[in-house]
Amino acid sequence: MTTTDWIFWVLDSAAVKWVALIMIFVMPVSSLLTWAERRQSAMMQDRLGPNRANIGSIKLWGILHFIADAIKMIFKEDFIPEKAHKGLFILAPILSLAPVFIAFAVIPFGPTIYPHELGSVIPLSNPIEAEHAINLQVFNVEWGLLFYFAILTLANYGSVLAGWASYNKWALLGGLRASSQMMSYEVAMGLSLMGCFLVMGTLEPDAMVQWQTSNPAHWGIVVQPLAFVLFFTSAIAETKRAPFDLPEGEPEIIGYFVEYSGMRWGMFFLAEFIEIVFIAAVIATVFLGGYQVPFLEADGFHFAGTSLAISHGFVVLMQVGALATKILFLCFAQLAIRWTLPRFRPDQLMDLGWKRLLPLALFNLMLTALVMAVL
Amino acid sequence: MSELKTLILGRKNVDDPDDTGGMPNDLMTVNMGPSHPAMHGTIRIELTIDGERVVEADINPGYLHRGFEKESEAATYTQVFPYTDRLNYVSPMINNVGWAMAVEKLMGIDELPPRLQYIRVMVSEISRITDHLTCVGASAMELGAFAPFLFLVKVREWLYELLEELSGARLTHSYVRVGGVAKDLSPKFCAKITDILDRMEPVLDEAKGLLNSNKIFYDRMAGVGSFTEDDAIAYGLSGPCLRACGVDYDVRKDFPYLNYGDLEFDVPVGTSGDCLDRYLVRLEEMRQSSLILRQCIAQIPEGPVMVDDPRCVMPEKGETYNTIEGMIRHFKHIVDGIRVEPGEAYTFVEGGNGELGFFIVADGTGRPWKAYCRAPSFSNLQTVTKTISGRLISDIVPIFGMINMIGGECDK
Amino acid sequence: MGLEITTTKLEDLANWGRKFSFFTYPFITACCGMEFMSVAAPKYDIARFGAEFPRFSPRQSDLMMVVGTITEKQAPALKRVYDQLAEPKYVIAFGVCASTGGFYQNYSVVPGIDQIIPVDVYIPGCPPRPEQVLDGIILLQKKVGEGRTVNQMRARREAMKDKQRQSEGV
Amino acid sequence: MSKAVLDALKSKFGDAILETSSKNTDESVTVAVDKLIEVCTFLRDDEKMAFDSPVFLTCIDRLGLPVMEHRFELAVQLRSFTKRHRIRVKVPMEEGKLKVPTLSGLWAGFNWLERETYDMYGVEFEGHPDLRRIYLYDEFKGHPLRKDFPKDLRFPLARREWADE
Repeated sequence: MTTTDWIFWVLDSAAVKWVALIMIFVMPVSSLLTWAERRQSAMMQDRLGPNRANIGSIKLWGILHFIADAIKMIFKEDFIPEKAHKGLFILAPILSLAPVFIAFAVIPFGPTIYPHELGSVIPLSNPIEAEHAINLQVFNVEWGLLFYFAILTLANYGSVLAGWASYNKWALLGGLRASSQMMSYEVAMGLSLMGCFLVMGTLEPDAMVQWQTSNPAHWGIVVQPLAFVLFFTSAIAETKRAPFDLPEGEPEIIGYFVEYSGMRWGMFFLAEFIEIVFIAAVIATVFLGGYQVPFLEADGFHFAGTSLAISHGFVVLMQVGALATKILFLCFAQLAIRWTLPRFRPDQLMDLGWKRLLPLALFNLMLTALVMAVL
Repeated sequence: MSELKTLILGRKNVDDPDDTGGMPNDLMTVNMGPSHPAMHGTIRIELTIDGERVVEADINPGYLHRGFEKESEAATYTQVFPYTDRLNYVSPMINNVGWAMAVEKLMGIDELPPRLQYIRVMVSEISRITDHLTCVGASAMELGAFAPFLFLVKVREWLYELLEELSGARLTHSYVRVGGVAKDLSPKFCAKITDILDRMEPVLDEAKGLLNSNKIFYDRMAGVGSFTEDDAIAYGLSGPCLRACGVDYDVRKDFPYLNYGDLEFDVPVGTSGDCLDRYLVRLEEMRQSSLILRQCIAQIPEGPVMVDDPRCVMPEKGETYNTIEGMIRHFKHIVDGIRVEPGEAYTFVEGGNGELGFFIVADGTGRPWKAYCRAPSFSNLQTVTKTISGRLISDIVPIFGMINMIGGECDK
Repeated sequence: MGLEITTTKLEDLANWGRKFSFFTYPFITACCGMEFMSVAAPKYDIARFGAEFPRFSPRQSDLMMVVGTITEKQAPALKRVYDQLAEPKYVIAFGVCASTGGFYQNYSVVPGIDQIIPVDVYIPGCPPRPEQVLDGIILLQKKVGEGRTVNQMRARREAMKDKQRQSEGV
Repeated sequence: MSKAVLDALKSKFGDAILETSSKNTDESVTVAVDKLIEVCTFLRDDEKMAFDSPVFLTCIDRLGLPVMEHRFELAVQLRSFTKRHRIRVKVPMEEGKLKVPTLSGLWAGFNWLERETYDMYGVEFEGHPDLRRIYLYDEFKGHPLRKDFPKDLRFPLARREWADE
């Protein structure tokens, strides 16, 4: 193997792709989201938002504030209550942060790259048999979305254990609320995806993106509109943000992380924002065509008979950019919802989950099955 | 395996008196407050809960007991005004007016100049608006709707600035005096208040649109904390909470004071007495206050803003400096205070939260022998014990928000 | 020598972070709370200083704002919340009641919270104007940036004592 | 309007009514302690009285006044929503015998007000379901609104343990 081959081989390994994804995209975006949330909420409320942090005369519209937050949290006293269960207390934030990182592996964040063909236009008719191909998806398995469900459920344990291990009654209540909420909404969430599974015939995210093609009329949101609404709703509930922020429920019970300080609390905080990005990524993949740009095929734009050839490198760039744009837009939508709606009450939350979303998801599933059978 | 179980489930490594070894199946007692985000001001509730449901609530006020009555007994009648400001600090002007009226009643001052009456009505109504704005906004915030809160506080800010221009203080005005007010309205006051009312009404509509048509907000409020009419009367409830129960009682209508009798306004009345009704009553009252203000602006006559009574009016500056009688009068006025005939009197006005009364026992000197404040919040808060029981923990938030318990007034 | 420079720089970095990231614990009791609302509201907007997150868990907050009168009944709660705050912690006495008891000099009111907990910044006024509060926050930022708050000074003194003890021991 | 109430009370209870006055548009009636419950029950239940709502309940300490027949006096203000009238019932009490039957059984709203009066003046309400301090804490000694209680006598619960060096 030559040196370039080695490089490509290394680049294609799952670990490298995963680290690159986390480091280049997920962490910066979710950190910036904390800033975006503060500025966006300020904008919605006629305020200015944080803008004072400076290094010398550099202020960067307040972006430095989240760096200041991070630095402060690192240097903050790390407190463990005397009666807390030390092991689980330490484990809980890790348990809520790690699964989200892992789950990112199933998201296809771009098309397959053929490193030797970057400059040329790839013909659509006969796919090339390239020697090297980098698949921009860390973990490609047929049961991809099942993997996502399995892993994300683990994040439950993070909040429940945090509540239990803190040895605090309010934290315990928060933990219980978190567990019941996430359990209930995962059902509706899974069932709403089943419709997509029926239509698309696969649970593999990349295959789902391929199935949706570059024609927006063929995307998940058009094919399964009800599933989109249901999934979006229950996904927000999964992230435990307003209007579903009962486990935190600031004015009632302070939440399952009431006893956490410093970076340990920062991890819960960060996990919440990463989850926003992740949910946005899943929705973009399943319902918004993933990395597909409207009417952009591998060899260029095709629209109403006319076509425009574009080289492979640009196509990849545009497609990755498209996914990033979709994710950012969905993050923005989630933040806007968070600052608009008031909070539910636990019984109303359960009502919504079990009496509204679940029947609707079942209805959607049956309707889809019926249509599929008839067609 | 047994070792693992002990380590993870049993907490045996901790010296724990609460540890019973098994699953707890009894009620849990938790402590809410005195520094808790949902506790307006400061209050403590010992909750006995069964899961999320409140079985019993023991409410402990008194964390802001600042000794209003003890302080008043040591102060002259005029010096009590700053203390009344800090009773219901969301609507200080109404407290000022109430205290002034109580002292005037004891002194036998019945006839107030018309302009003074209008000014007192206007400042009371502005205070009522700030009170309700804060109440509605804070409750919305506690339910998670942050934007309406900030919109409403923005309006409150305009009103504060106007009152600051009038009295010199943003929040604690001490503007009213026995027998009058400190000074006449500031120039262009009426034009400014019209302008603010014009800007306020769209914001109220906006907040109403954000909240009333919001299913989540509606569901959180409706049916929560409802109170029957008979209970409300027996508990001595008053103000918007009483009117939400369906009792048409407003001191401004039923026992008109100042010139409320000449002004046209409606008293909104609810039906079920739940939090939603309380919220709607407050929202409508702001509109009615705005109507009253507009009428006052149109009708306000020229004239003096103090009664012509040497017992409570300080001499002119020139008189104080140039005549010995004037100086002595000024001196006695400041040092001894306004001399009030012995006796006792109870006066009540419609405060932000209900019937705000002052019961004064005078001993003939310049200081009150006893100054009791009938705090509407205190009587209203008492009902919460009843309304919380059987509800969820989350319901405490709207119930407290809509009772609008103000620490300074409730704990005195 | 080299190590000392590094630790000083690290401390400076930490202080820079701390001063732009006050997570406040609003210990609101009385009238000043209304002005605290105004400070958080659009016109004055405390968020500009990075201090907009009110954290109601003392573990996660850095800045305790004691807003309003503290009575003797409230005092144990105040002390307890202060003890629960995680280091480094700062205290602002918001308003004259918190600073000195104000014009309430009677059986029930604590004459100033510095009888109970150490205070970094006193904001006078009954209640203080929002501008004054913003000034107080800027003052505290300066103090934190230079490492001169009560707790930072105490930590430094203790570190120096430790060092002395070590050198004496050697 | 409320004069009718005073007349009715006088004709019904006779000697138990120690004094009536209607000064400053406030009607008040002074009742002996042992007749309080009887008078109040009448005030609440009689159709012409119909005092259905409590307004306030407090105590007056006259220690040090030139005219002091009784040191303490309980003042209970009642209101009627249906008849739109009000009355103040006053009960003289002697020092050392500060015991009054509770009114919380007649009007639920007096529950906390009686606790407040107990807290501030030390008046004991017999039969009150839950008579304990409401504004102050258990460690507090004495009743602050009595005239012989010094204004700034404090019973601190917490003070800082260390001083700035």
